[in-house]
Amino acid sequence: MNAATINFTFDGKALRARPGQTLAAALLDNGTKLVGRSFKYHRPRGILSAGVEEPNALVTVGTGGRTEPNTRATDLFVYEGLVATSQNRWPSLSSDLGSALQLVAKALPAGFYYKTFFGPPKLWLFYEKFIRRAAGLGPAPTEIDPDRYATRAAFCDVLVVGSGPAGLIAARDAVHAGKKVILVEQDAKLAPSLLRDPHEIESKPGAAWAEDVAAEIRANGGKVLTRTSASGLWDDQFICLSEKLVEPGQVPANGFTQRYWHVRAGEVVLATGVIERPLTFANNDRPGVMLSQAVRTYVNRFGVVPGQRVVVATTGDDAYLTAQALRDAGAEVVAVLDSRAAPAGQDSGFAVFNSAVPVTAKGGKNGVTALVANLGGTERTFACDLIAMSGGFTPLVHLHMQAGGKLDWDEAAQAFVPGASRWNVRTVGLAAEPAPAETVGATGVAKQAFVDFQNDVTVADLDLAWREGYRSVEHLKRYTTLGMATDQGKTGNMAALDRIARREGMTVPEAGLTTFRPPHTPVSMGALAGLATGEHAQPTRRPALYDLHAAKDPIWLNAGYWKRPRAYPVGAETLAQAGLREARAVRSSVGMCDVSTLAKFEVQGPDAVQYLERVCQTSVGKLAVGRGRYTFMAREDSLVFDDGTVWRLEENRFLLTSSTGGASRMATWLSYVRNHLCADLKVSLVCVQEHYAAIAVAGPKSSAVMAKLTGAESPRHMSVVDARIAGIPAWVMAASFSGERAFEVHFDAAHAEAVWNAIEAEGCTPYGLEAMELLRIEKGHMVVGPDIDGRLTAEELGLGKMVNKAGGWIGASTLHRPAFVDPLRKQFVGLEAIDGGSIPEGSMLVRWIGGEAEGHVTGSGLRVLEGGSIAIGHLKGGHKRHGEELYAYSPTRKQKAKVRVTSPHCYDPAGERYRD
Amino acid sequence: MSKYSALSLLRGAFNGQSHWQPAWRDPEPKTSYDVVIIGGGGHGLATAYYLAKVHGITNVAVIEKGYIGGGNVGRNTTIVRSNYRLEPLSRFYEFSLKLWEGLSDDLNYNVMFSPRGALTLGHSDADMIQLAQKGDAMAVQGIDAELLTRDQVMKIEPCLDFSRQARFPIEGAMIQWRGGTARHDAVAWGFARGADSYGVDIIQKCEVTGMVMGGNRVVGVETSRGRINAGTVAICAAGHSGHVAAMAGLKLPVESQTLQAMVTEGVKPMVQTVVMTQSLHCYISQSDKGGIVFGGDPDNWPSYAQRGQPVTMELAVQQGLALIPALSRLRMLRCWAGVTDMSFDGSPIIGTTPRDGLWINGGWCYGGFKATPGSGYLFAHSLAHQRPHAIVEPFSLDRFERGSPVDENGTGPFPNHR
Amino acid sequence: MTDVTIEQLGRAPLHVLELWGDPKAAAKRVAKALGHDLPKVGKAQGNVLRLSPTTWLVEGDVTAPKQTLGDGGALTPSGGGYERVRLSGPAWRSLLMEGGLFDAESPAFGIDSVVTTPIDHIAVTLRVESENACLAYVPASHAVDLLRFWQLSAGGLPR
Amino acid sequence: MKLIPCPHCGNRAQAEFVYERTADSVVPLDAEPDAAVAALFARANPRGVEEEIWRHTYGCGSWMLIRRDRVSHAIEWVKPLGPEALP
Repeated sequence: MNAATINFTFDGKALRARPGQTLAAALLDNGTKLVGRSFKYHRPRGILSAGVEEPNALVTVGTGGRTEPNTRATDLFVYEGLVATSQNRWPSLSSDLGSALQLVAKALPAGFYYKTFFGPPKLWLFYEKFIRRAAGLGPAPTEIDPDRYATRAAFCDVLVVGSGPAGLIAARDAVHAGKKVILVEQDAKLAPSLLRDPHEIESKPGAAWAEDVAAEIRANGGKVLTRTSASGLWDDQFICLSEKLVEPGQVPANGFTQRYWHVRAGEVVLATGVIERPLTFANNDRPGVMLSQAVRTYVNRFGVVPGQRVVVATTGDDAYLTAQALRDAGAEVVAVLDSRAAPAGQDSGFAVFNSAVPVTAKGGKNGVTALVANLGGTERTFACDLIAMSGGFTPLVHLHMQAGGKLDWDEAAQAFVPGASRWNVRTVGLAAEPAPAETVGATGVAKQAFVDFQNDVTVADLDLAWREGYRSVEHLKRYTTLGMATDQGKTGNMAALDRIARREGMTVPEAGLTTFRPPHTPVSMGALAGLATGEHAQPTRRPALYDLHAAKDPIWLNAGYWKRPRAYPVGAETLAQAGLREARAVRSSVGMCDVSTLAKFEVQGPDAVQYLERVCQTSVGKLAVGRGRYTFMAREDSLVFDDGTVWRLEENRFLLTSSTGGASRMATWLSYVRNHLCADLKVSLVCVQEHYAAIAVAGPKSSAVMAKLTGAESPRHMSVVDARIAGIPAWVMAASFSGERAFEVHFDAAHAEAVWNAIEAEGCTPYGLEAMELLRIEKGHMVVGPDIDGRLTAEELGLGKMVNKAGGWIGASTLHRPAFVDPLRKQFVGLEAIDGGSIPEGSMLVRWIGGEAEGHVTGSGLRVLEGGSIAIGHLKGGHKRHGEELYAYSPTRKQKAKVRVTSPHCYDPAGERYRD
Repeated sequence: MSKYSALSLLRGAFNGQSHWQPAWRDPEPKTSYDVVIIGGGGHGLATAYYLAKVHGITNVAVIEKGYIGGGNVGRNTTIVRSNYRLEPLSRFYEFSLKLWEGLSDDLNYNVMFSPRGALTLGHSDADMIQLAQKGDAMAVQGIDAELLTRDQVMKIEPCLDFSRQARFPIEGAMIQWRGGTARHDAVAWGFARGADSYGVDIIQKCEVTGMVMGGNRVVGVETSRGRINAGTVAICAAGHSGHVAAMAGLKLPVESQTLQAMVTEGVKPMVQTVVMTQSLHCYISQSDKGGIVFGGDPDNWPSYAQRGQPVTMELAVQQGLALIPALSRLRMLRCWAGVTDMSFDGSPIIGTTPRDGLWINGGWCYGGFKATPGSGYLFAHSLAHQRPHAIVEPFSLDRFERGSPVDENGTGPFPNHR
Repeated sequence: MTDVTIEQLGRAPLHVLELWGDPKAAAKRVAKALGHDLPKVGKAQGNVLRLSPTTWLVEGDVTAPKQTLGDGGALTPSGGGYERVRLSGPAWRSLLMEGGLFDAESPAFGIDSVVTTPIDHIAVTLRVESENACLAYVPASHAVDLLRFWQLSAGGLPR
Repeated sequence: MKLIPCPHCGNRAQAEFVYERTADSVVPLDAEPDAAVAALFARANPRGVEEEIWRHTYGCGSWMLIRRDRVSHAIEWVKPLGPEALP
């Protein structure tokens, strides 16, 4: 074994580890027995295992944004500079005030909290504060993770989980059969069992053999991934792997700390092995009580002998190897307690006791000092500083079960083994054929015999739950919190099942088994998120003019995925000031606005009209070439869900626009209609939302500006012409959202900046969405979302007159339903403030303060030039209530305004400003 | 029923806690009941409890295929709130919230209702207006709702990402302080224990396999443990409403989908309230054991498999980390899934069916947990009076064909379009 | 240094060709104008990529096919909506496995193969140009995000 | 995550697809009012096999009919939908 050269700290104490050691091994090597505190009673805990199943030795590692709480000391390889800290203790690990809870443990049985802390909810909230502080294991992280996580797909013919001999051979066989193979191992080394129990395979030392096989797999195009855990298995052999590129808390060289793999495999071979089971006796949770194979791992692999006077307690043969390894390492094996009546290792030279089981461990936070055992009826105490226990083996069948596989009961091994699989998944090695062992049940004082170490679930808790009727295994688990700690009951669940089976007088399979849920071992949240973090947590869509806007340093708006300018403040202008200035520029002169994000579809073909008149609730066929109109669309339930414009560019070519926010919904809907309702039509439907950039030019001077830019007369309102601006072909459509004479220019987005610059050079004031809101609200134009909210019919939105009387539009066949004639359904109205106040957006419309809401304000603005608060909204029976006075009341903002119900069209209701 | 109290626990400290009795009996089914409730989840058990307690109807059986509380009541993210914008919904959920506030005492079973606040974040001015609108709609009905500024949110939940570059910048929030969480399993167990104490038979491991019809009337159920006659049959089968109703020849406006949730390893207190957002489908709270509990979107396609899709889960985590970046180094401990009965307007269905003697309580989508006491109370009232309670009238099954959906999101009839 | 070069090519004149009614006859006519058959699903030929069962993406001038198309279908200008990105170098396939769902490392994804698949949640159309390069048609509004994703990911590819 | 055999692209990850609705909930353009309401609001929602409309939204964009078990997720068959298409 190498010398200890790696510096690390535990609770601030500088220590050294030898290369290749886990933190647990290094701590044992340094004589540290007390490593953590349990969840409920804060009992002192040491190291139980040598793997990911560790329930006790949880530490926090790393510093700053790399701090990882609840890291298993047994699944962390020490690196230079590792900082590890114990958890769930105050003020220190060795003198933890929380351990006082052990004194009152008798009054805190399983589920005690269901039986007390009554009173008003506020009182529980008070108690809860203390409970939450006492619970929770590691510290809450506060800083941002500086490292990155990659997310990667892989495809293979065979994925092998586990690199023990069975896994390596399965992988090698597959490679020889010409298959593409991925082999994963959660340990840092291949075939960890061969490091625990070195022996020759195919005439080579085990570890060297494993390396050779791995090299052969790699040489044949396979992947061998260490430090990689298969966390979940889903339909059709979709497996998620989490690969540690560096150890927890360690600084990665290339910025990536983990890689999360999405693997699709033709076949999955599970060579996941087994986990050793503890024995259930009083104080079996003390530091110095360890699993037998773990002891052997520390001795043989890590060069650490965790005790000098050892009692080995077992129900099977395997633990004799531990006794041997300890003796070889110079430790004294005080006794081997074998639960079996028939001797197994009498000739081993150890002091073997048959029909012997441990009853009570003596000792405290610094380790065990003795073990009281029952030797076939007589008690005897053995002085010792280490208890190595082996209660049989639990096959790791988690992934098999996640894959919908069944389990069979192996009587000899007293274990569930994989049965039939639903998908192409098979299990090999010890996980399929665990070694025989018997179960002996619990011994010693039930209140101190732990089944779930981390959550402090004792045999007494199981018994209580059973007595209280929580007998289904799921009830038992949930009532006692068995198996719900960070180790997910990997070591404890079988002992609990054994206990229920004994109480019910049934077999373990009859007692049942809880479902195994992903992940098999906990997965970093960062790995699940991948690179989608911070400002990239979700894609951001940038319009073609994004850079141009950015140069103007606007106030941005996140509109769904899009980034759009909300206003372009000048100097110290606020949003409201800038918005109003921009809106006034439109009302009095001319403004320009990027409306590129509008949904746009080109519809072509001889049947285009027929198609559009199904989608649109208005007529379309009556449009002459070069004309356009406002339109709106209903769902099959006859409620309006979107609106826009439709333009006849050529006889059989139309451009349909609709709302930005509804773009993807509309794209799906249009495709649905085309494919399912009229597949026979000769029509082409192409989404051109991103192809066309679009700029609105609005204001009394817009016509002159357009005429100058295009060198031709501007089209009249709701007409479209083909023109060139700055040499770029463009559709110039005379349409107005603002209420002014206005145009929308649509053109190839590749040339967006050239066109924008040409228009801006004509003295147009850029305006953003804030000004657009003010303008359209004053005009009474609706938007999808607040106004067109998917709950109203065209009639209720005030669009009844525009509905295509010929019918044929989608939704017509459900408009007959009786509720639609209810006079109290909401309708779209305008509102004006009559007491000089300002109408709060979103506020409720009530007849008196304290009255019930009869509607609400969907949009609030002001008369752009004259001032004065106006709004639009939904009001029960509103079309017949024009002139009525109400309050727009916002209790959450403590605002109210007296309003009069009006037509929504506050500005230029006759549309005279559309004419030149 | 032995009463639960601190004193009683203390007594147990001296007798090894040996005095506790089973929380509910394990009876054999009788041949006939006044009311047979199909489904031993939260809603079924609560209905039975209130039928017995409030209306004195105790000849009631709750029939459960597996074990009680094994469905969605034990698979949710435990959130309780009444912050809805549409009046029928907020009135209904507020009725339920009021029952939550006294539930532990009423049941003598601590369901750990923790009114730590239901915080809905706004990420833009538009979000804030929608939140104000929702808050105003609640407040005019006397339901608590408070708008918070960004600074106020920062004081309550300092772990959130308040940076200006955040993908979902925090402009403010609405909080319903009376909202919060409860211990989900305890709700099922507490109602079961309470109902049992009034004589209700809770029959586990008993599967309903058919309806016994007498003309257009349902007069009983066939089960794996024999025929059981019933004056009234009430379906409380959540995700399994569809195929239970099919036994009576009914088709419902419901599609079953998988919704998953997940929890991290426990840490010390980090998230104080229930954090939700106006723009994302992500909700986060911290359990009393310290795990950060997460929920996201359903898988958006029909499934009866109690396992969700990994990509859906990853999306939920991406959203969660966007809100709370420091979660990155925590580890997801466990994820699980439930079969949700997605109704065709996002609101529940409570009331009569086209079959006489058959009532339904379902369509809970992903919001059924918080409704549990209210749903049970009002459904029991409706069953007892053989007439829907006024508060649940808007949630009648025939509202779809009448054209009066209660569509909070305005997204129309297809649940996967929501 | 990474083994993949990410090169932004900018926009190009592109049209979506959609055939309706009797697609065989129209396809024949268009093929004549193009000088080759319209590619099958999953394939590209010349400057034409198959996008979907009824649509193709045509790069460059479309005067000739437009004339022969008649009323068998339509051509719709679309080039403004795509940013073209070339991924080249020995690791381009490896890069496409980052944040993806599609097996870009499969030998079946050979020269002139075309696929549309999400990468980092963004639907991208890929055309294999050669063993050393692949052309990606990225929705223009997503290009900044996806380029960042690719640049970051290129620094963390497995060895 | 399932593999879905797109009739045009072959096996692809389910995340590339979007479920639309059941086959029996398509409302034909000429549907009688009662039939339209029934198609929209009455679902068999079987705990078993159902015919569903899906779309390869993030792939080729085509629509298909999938007969699928909603418990095991096993797919019995997939058929293309929509206008006639060339291979």
